[in-house]
Amino acid sequence: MMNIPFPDLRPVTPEIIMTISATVLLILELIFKNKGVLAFIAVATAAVVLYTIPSSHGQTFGGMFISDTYSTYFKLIFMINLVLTILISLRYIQREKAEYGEYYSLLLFATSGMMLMASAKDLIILYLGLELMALSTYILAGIKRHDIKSNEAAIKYFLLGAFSSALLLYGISLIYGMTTTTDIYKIAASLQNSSTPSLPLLLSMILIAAAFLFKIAAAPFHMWAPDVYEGAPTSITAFMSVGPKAAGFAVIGRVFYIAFQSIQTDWTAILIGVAILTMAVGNILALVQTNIKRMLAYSSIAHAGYMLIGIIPGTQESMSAMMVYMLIYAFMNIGAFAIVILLEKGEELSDYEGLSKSRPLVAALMLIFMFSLTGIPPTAGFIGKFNLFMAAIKAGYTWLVVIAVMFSAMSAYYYLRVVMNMYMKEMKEEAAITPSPSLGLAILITVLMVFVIGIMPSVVIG
Amino acid sequence: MLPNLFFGYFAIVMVVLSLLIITRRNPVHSVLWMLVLFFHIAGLYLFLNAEFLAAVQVILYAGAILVLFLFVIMMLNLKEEITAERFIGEWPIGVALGISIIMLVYFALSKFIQGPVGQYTIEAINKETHTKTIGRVLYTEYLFPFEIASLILLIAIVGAIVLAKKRG
Amino acid sequence: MVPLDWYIGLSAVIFVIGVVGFIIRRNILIMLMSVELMLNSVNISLVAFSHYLQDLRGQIFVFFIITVAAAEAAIGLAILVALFKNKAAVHTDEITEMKG
Amino acid sequence: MDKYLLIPLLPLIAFTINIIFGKGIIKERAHWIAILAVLGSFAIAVSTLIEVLNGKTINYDVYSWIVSGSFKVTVGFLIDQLTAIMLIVVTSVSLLVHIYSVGYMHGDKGYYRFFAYLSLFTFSMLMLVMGNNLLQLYFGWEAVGLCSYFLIGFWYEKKSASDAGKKAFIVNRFGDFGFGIGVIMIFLTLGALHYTDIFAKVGTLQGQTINILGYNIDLITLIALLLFCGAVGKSAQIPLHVWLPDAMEGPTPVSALIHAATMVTAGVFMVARFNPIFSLSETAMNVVALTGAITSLFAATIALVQNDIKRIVAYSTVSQLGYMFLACGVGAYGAGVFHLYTHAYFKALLFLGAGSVMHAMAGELDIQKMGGLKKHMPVTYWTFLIASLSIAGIPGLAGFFSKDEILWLAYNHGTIGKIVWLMGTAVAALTAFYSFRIIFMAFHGKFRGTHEQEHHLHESPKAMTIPLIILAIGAISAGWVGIPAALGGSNAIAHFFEPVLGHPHVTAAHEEEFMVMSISIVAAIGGIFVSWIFYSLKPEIPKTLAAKFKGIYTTLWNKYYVDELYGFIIVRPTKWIASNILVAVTDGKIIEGIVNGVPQAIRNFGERLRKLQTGHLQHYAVSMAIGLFVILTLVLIAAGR
Amino acid sequence: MQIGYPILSTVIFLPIFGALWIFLIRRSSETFIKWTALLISLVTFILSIPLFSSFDKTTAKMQFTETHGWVPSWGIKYALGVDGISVLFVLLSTLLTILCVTVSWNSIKEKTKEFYAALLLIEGSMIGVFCSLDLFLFYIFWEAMLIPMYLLIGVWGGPNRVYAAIKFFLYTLVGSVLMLVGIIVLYINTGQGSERTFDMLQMMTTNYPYNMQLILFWAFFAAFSVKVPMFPVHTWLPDAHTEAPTAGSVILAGILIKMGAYGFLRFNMPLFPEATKAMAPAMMILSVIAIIYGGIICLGQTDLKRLIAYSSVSHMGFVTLGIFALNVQGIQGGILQMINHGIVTGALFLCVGMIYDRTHTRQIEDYGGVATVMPIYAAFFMVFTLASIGLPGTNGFVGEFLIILGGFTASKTLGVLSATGIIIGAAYMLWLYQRVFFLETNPKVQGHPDMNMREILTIVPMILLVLWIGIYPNTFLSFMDASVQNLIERINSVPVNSVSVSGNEKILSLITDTDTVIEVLK
Repeated sequence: MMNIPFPDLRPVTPEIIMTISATVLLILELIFKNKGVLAFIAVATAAVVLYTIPSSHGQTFGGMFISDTYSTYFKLIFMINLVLTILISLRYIQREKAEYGEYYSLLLFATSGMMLMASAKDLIILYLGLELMALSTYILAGIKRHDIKSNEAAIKYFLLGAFSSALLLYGISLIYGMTTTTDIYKIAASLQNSSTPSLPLLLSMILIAAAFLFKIAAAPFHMWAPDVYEGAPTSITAFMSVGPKAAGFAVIGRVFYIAFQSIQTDWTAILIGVAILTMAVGNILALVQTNIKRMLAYSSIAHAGYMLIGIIPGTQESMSAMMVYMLIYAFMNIGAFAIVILLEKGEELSDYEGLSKSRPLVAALMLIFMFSLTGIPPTAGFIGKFNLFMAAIKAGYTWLVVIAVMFSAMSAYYYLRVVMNMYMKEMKEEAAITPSPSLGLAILITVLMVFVIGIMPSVVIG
Repeated sequence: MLPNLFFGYFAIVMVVLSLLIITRRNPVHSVLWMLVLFFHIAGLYLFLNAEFLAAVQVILYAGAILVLFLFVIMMLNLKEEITAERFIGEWPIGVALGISIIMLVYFALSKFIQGPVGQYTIEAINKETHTKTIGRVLYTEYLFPFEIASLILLIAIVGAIVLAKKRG
Repeated sequence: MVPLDWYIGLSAVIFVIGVVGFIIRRNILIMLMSVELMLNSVNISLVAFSHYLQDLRGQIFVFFIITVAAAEAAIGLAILVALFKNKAAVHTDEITEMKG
Repeated sequence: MDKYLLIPLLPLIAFTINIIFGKGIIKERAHWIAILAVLGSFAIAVSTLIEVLNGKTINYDVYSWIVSGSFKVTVGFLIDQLTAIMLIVVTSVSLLVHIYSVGYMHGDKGYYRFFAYLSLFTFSMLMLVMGNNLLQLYFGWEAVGLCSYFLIGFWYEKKSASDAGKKAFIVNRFGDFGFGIGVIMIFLTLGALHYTDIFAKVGTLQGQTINILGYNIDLITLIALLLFCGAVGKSAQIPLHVWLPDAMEGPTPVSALIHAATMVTAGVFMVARFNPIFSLSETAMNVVALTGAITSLFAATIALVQNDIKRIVAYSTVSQLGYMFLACGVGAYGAGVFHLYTHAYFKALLFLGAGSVMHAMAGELDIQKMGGLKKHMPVTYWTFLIASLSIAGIPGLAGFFSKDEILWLAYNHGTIGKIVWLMGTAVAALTAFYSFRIIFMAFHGKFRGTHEQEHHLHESPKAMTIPLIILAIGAISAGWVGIPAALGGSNAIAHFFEPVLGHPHVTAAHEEEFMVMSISIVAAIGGIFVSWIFYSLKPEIPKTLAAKFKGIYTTLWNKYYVDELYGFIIVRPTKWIASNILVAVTDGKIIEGIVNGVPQAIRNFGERLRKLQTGHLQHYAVSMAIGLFVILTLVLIAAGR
Repeated sequence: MQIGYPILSTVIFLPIFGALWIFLIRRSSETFIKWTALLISLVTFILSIPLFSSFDKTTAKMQFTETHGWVPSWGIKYALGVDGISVLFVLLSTLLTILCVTVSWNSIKEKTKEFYAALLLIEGSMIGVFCSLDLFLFYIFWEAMLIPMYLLIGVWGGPNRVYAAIKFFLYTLVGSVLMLVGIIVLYINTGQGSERTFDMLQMMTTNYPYNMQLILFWAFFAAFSVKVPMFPVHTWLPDAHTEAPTAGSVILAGILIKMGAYGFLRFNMPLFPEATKAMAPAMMILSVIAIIYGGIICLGQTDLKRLIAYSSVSHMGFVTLGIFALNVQGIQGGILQMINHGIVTGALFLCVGMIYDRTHTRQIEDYGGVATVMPIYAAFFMVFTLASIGLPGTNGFVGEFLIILGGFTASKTLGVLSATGIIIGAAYMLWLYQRVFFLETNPKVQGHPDMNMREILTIVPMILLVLWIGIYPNTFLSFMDASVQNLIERINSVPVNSVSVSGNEKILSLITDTDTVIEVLK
């Protein structure tokens, strides 16, 4: 029997722990009636994983899996996203009668999918990780079986997701055809020296780009996001607006920055066009929304546009600026969604009228998140944008920053509309809220981080 | 000369079949045409001496997935389905898009040069029989993706239960 | 010997037919089948590449693609069933609850 | 705390005390504080006059007001001959008006406020006169304008009063606009604002020109004219005279003090003070002379037909001021100031007399409804008569000496002088005519008022008649100071002003002086005689004349339609522009249009984009395909080329 | 000149922590909230007095400086410091806030807790703007002040406060967002390689190439011209003023407007001298337009507050004229006029607020004969009217005269045109005063009580300041001498060797033509 060299599992331990606990949760789901315990275990796993990540640097599985500072940072974001989502959805899924044990395990599976994507050095692993995340997110989106909106969201997300992953596969197959390898670094090497004709390479690059841009909901491929974000349960919308988007950016960063190094000018040109289009679509359509979840969906599209500005220059600084922005965006966004969850009837903008009179504290929190999303100084949103714009200008994209800055000024209008409704409109009726300790904790964490990063940026910029 | 002829037949039939699949009014007909298509694909794999894959294709794709489709189709009331309009209002745009994309892809792939040749020559594979080599490589080099694939299947099961199982 | 370009051409044609099918057909099931079609076209090209490049990676990848396709089909149909329970709609233009 | 600083300070202290504690505590006893303050100032003014008489001029700075880079301005005092005389005029007339007002304003609910404003006015006038630099002059200039605004609009319930006050201030502001620019020009060209420095360096500017919008204008003429522009505003000369007649809305003592004796004469004082600048520019001198002459003629003609007693006296003030500028214009600054000095007394007397008539007639002003007041108000009649005789220029009285001096020096001043002299003599005749028109219509003949007015007629109380008498003495004796050499006098006042204002060289012999003098006497007596015929012998003549020359009569009656002209050219268009064009169009349409338009356009575009989001799954797939297609075509074509 | 405690930080953060402390107080104990707010603003004022008393007037260097590391990787330091130009504004802010607290004592009924907290937050960030020496810190305070001000106008304002608040917010944000890009470009071009910095003092010494200066000048101009407000971008001011509560419009008129002009003085002129010299004529033309346009439009106004708002457009036109005259008199006049305008227009709004609390109407025709009903109020309003039209003896005259003098030295025609401003000013203010205070007593005004002690105490300090600056302005002018002199030298010092800046020359050419975009991309 040939001895199968036992692969070095140290770099993969975080993923392993995550998947094991996910499966264990599936089993425990039968034993425990009270789903709180499952949530607690999920959070515990997240903590343990978070603890093991820093020490898991290295490559394994014959170069298919790499865990470096780049992937560690993204895994940190995934963990935060996971923990916060669990915290905000504990009481929520009871209220929405979507109280299934599998909810938490699916979350864990989705997060492990993202972690795989972040540290995939091989296109196959990348594809499988993407599919793992995508499939579990499709299910989570449609988890409110009885609600037609949730079903519709799931079916739309699924079909368009499948379509985009088919595009991705076709791109990968072409790359494989040209370089007989799916390892990113080897692809880069082979593309570098051999004078492979650019046309087929460009075609495959565009196809792969299309799939990733779909994942981060960038402009020409963003149409699914508003409907899915509105239809899916709010906690999952929060999860989706941060998790898959961050994973998408991780993958774009790695594939484009390393594999397609030789044709950087081409994909930069594409990304510039896409970034401007995304910011335009995100901001302009958010202006005219009446449903707050749809508005936050468009705002997250707009933020994807801003983050693309981090990718375009392709310098080390702009990449790290994009990652920092993603972290800050995670806090702001989940915080805002947490408030939407807190309010029992908080989906329509008109539900927020006079909120400052009935629930002053809730109104104040929402105000902070809205101003942070706009990017007004004392909040973290500003630090994120400032860091991003500085990196972009340093790399010579001042004109792009001017456009981005104009759009972010325009974004102030629809964020302020929420504040306007809360503070400057008369109260129709007392707004009911469903407070719960975990939701409170989540909001506390997000608000604290928004202010701490806002005032002490060196926490994040270090 | 023979292989070209052989390939020509397969190519034409497969294109015709896939066109049929997407144009039949009755979904059951589409599924059946798809079955025929899968058999041809399996044949092509054999032609490309990937016997194991041909088998997998037939068993898994034709057997499992299409059957699943049939079960779901049984749920629809076919009579209403047949009379309903097949294509969306903007189908000419779709077709035009399809044609233009195919032209673009051909234009791009016309200068396609294949990458460097690996060391798994056809003789080596035949010597060690295709299934054996795939098995060996699968469980040594590609163990990790294999594990992830298993997870994906697990998710599929969980998802199906969560979404579709009749809850009490 | 059949040149590789023909295989690529064939898979490209089937792929595009899959895309067109996905875009045009109103019935969700047919859309699912078009996606399967696209995946199969990719499989063909991968197997062709692995044959001509004398490298097994392509076939392994096809193997995984098939598993993912299966999983996808399962989940897609599960969602469709859940949707069907709430609203007897199987056509895409009947499920436009959320828009604007 | 040297005594010179006390002069302006006392009225200021009186003002602050009255204004703060007036309403609550002082109420009716406000006049004591005000009068004491003015009395103090008057005493110090007299002592300074004595000091100046024996040759001492005071020039020191109290404290540095504004220091900004090279621009240094202080609050300081320069007391020389000119200032000493002005101090006496201001403080004495102010004192008398204060005393008069005790009677006149008795029982008015704003009593304390009136006296507070009077003290503030005295303070500002003293600061104006005593200043040793241009900016302090400007400070006094505007402060005096403010007090006239307060005092004219004293009875603010009346719309006409508050309108008159506002009009006075804004018209003055037009003058101050030119004056301010003059001050700046002086600073920029000479680098300092102190009189001593200016007069020392002004010679260097000789002949320099400055380019304004393409034309080079002689620098000194420009500066002189700009300063004169301020004087025109303050002393109500031709273009900016419209506010003085309306200023009669204010209480009569105000008119006496401000619109006769002190404020309006500030213009003359300023021209006299800057005689070194004016005398360097021939054109400026002519402009001043001509403006003065034209204004005096213009005002005199209007005064002929007016029926309101105070309006007539007001127009006579404008005309007499014209006289003073005429004097300055021909270089006879000393004569101008001398006329200012004499005019202050008899004009104040005329106003206060009119005030006491009004007091007796219960506010009635129209001389056509008066008549035969001689027997009811002997003191007022006699003092009024003396004043009229003096203004007409009857020899022996003050008016004659100062007016004759001006006419004589004008006559000597070449061709312009001759023209101006002729106009001056004509004005003298007209002045005599309308002054005695008041006498005959108001005091002679039989009473034409209502019955109950008649039995209400009584002589004004002591507080009002004493100032009248003192002023009458002044009206007589003031002239004796300047009896010309031709009549054997020492012309002390001319020599007194010599060091500050200089003295024009006189070419013609004594005979010509007698000829000029006799002509002016004939003009005066003729004027009185004609007025006697018109208004006491055959009263119907004026009516027939007025009927025959209908056109001329109405233009004169409507003051040459100047008010309507300004209203039409300036006031109405600005208001119209403000409300219709600026508020409605530029701000409303253009800027607001853009500011609201852009977000609205974006929102409409958003609404249309929103329609693209149809919720239809296929459309999303189509858009993805199109996106892919577009990127493909762009990149492949770019790469393909 | 160091004082025992870090004076600037205390003056900034005392109100901010005070605001947070007010948030913690129970909502119902309203009087306690009001008294704490008053106490905090009073203590801040008292703490800021040493700035006035022990300020060293001879040097132009920054005083009371404090620097602590903040974000080392970006080279951002928490640097505070005050010089001749900014010290007076700090004092003005602390003083005006006290008056705002007292004036809105019983006019703000609902949500008083948030009101006073917002007021103190505004005060803190305003002072922060004036004292920060680090461009990043400056921008943080500049934008942080937007949120509470937006809420102040939007929540406690008049009928269509919502529109006015959003307009105010968007106007300022669009401008300041462009400034942000300018700040970043500046940051990249200051200092070499790793130790790039936001420190203003260092920026003042580096000479940037001319076309970069021009573009940055316009970037900063965008933010500051909106704040001033200069002519074309002024339409937010009347809306914001008419709709803001009394305290809001006092703070808005008193301090917020000054930040724009202060920005020109602190950033545009020292950092981009050639660009300033090139652009000065254009700026002066805009200012003269603002003076005349603002003045004439006041004649057409029917709303009391709107008229005063437009009058501040005209006054700020004078300020910008003074500043861009680029000579000692002009700039000193400009700065002094900013202080005067803060006092006078602030006081005018206080008075309008008081009368509004009684009659609840702002239409001028609803007034008339107020002088008979409220003589003391009429007297106080008269003093401020006179100061507003620049009567000598009041503070308005000193400022305006210096500005017209400076303007005249810079360009004769503009000097003359700006001088017409004083006529128009007299016209609309006196006409306003006549319509409101004189003529017959309007029934709406009948029977209202005259000013009570609280109101008088609010107004008296302003009267004293008006007269103090009018009669003895040197106390204030002497503050600015050294700094203005230094500023003028900096502007006129033509850079001998315009240091070649690290390869970012290309960045700027980007903006001018697009084909280099591709070239840079490579």
